[in-house]
Amino acid sequence: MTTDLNVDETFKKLQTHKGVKGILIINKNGSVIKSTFDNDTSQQYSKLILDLFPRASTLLKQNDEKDQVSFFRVRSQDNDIMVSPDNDYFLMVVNQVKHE
Amino acid sequence: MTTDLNVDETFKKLQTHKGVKGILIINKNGSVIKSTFDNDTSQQYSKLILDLFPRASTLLKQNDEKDQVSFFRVRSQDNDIMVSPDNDYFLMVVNQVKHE
Amino acid sequence: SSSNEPEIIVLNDLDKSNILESDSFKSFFSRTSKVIERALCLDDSIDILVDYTKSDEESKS
Amino acid sequence: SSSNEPEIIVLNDLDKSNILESDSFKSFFSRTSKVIERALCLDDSIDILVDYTKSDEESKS
Repeated sequence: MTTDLNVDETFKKLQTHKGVKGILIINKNGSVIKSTFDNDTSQQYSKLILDLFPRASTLLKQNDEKDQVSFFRVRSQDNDIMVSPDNDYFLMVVNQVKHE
Repeated sequence: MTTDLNVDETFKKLQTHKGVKGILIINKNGSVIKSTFDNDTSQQYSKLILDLFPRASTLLKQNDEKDQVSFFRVRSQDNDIMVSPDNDYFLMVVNQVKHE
Repeated sequence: SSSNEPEIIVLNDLDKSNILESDSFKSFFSRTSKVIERALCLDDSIDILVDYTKSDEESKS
Repeated sequence: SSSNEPEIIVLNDLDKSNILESDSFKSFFSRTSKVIERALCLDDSIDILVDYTKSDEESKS
């Protein structure tokens, strides 16, 4: 499926979303494709995602062995780390949750 | 904090929520406290949660080292597995997401 | 599962009953069941994996 | 991180640029950015960790 998506615009749109503290895109081998974080931080996050993802997948398959991970997130009181995988890549966003 | 919570009623309330396929409560050592699943399934889920949780925690601490996991979830297209930890225990719910 | 994991201790019914009746458990369950309840309600109202701006066929791609 | 993990390959700018311009990447980013966007909007509207039936002090316990 061809798209005329403007990657830079969409990336910036996510980045300017209130509360977003960082965005990372990696491939399934963990190589950094695009990131708002420095190199070391990007690589650290990448390793953690690659460590977490197969375990998230195994958890889902416990319920339905055909299930594939479309999204996972981890919440603390104040922060939300969201990861959306799709075929060859992962998109991760770190968001600071507002308390009203 | 003392509460007058009726555990059975609250458990049943979650169980009758539309789409809920199962509920599991374990302690931090992985022992099953209460479950709608059979023994083998409960123990399998327990091991997976105990395997996943420290990695979810490490991911959060990458952003803020004081952060503690309050919630994590994994989505496939059709199912959602949600885990809420608190001090000594974990509550896990498997939910089938409706597509309208 | 890897074999270096400690074996999970199986609790007997008395152990479970004592835990279920404890204040620490009730406090945990009171709070976490509400978190899960709200997450379930959100699942019912919005499916973040569905793109409502597209037809169904495209959103399944 | 454990030392048996394969070292992550660092991509050069040309590799990154080619990936960012590929159809497979654009398709991925188009879909997943929308998922994350909806999740962010939900975070803005409802915090599932907050118990709206209680005072702030109790919900922090």
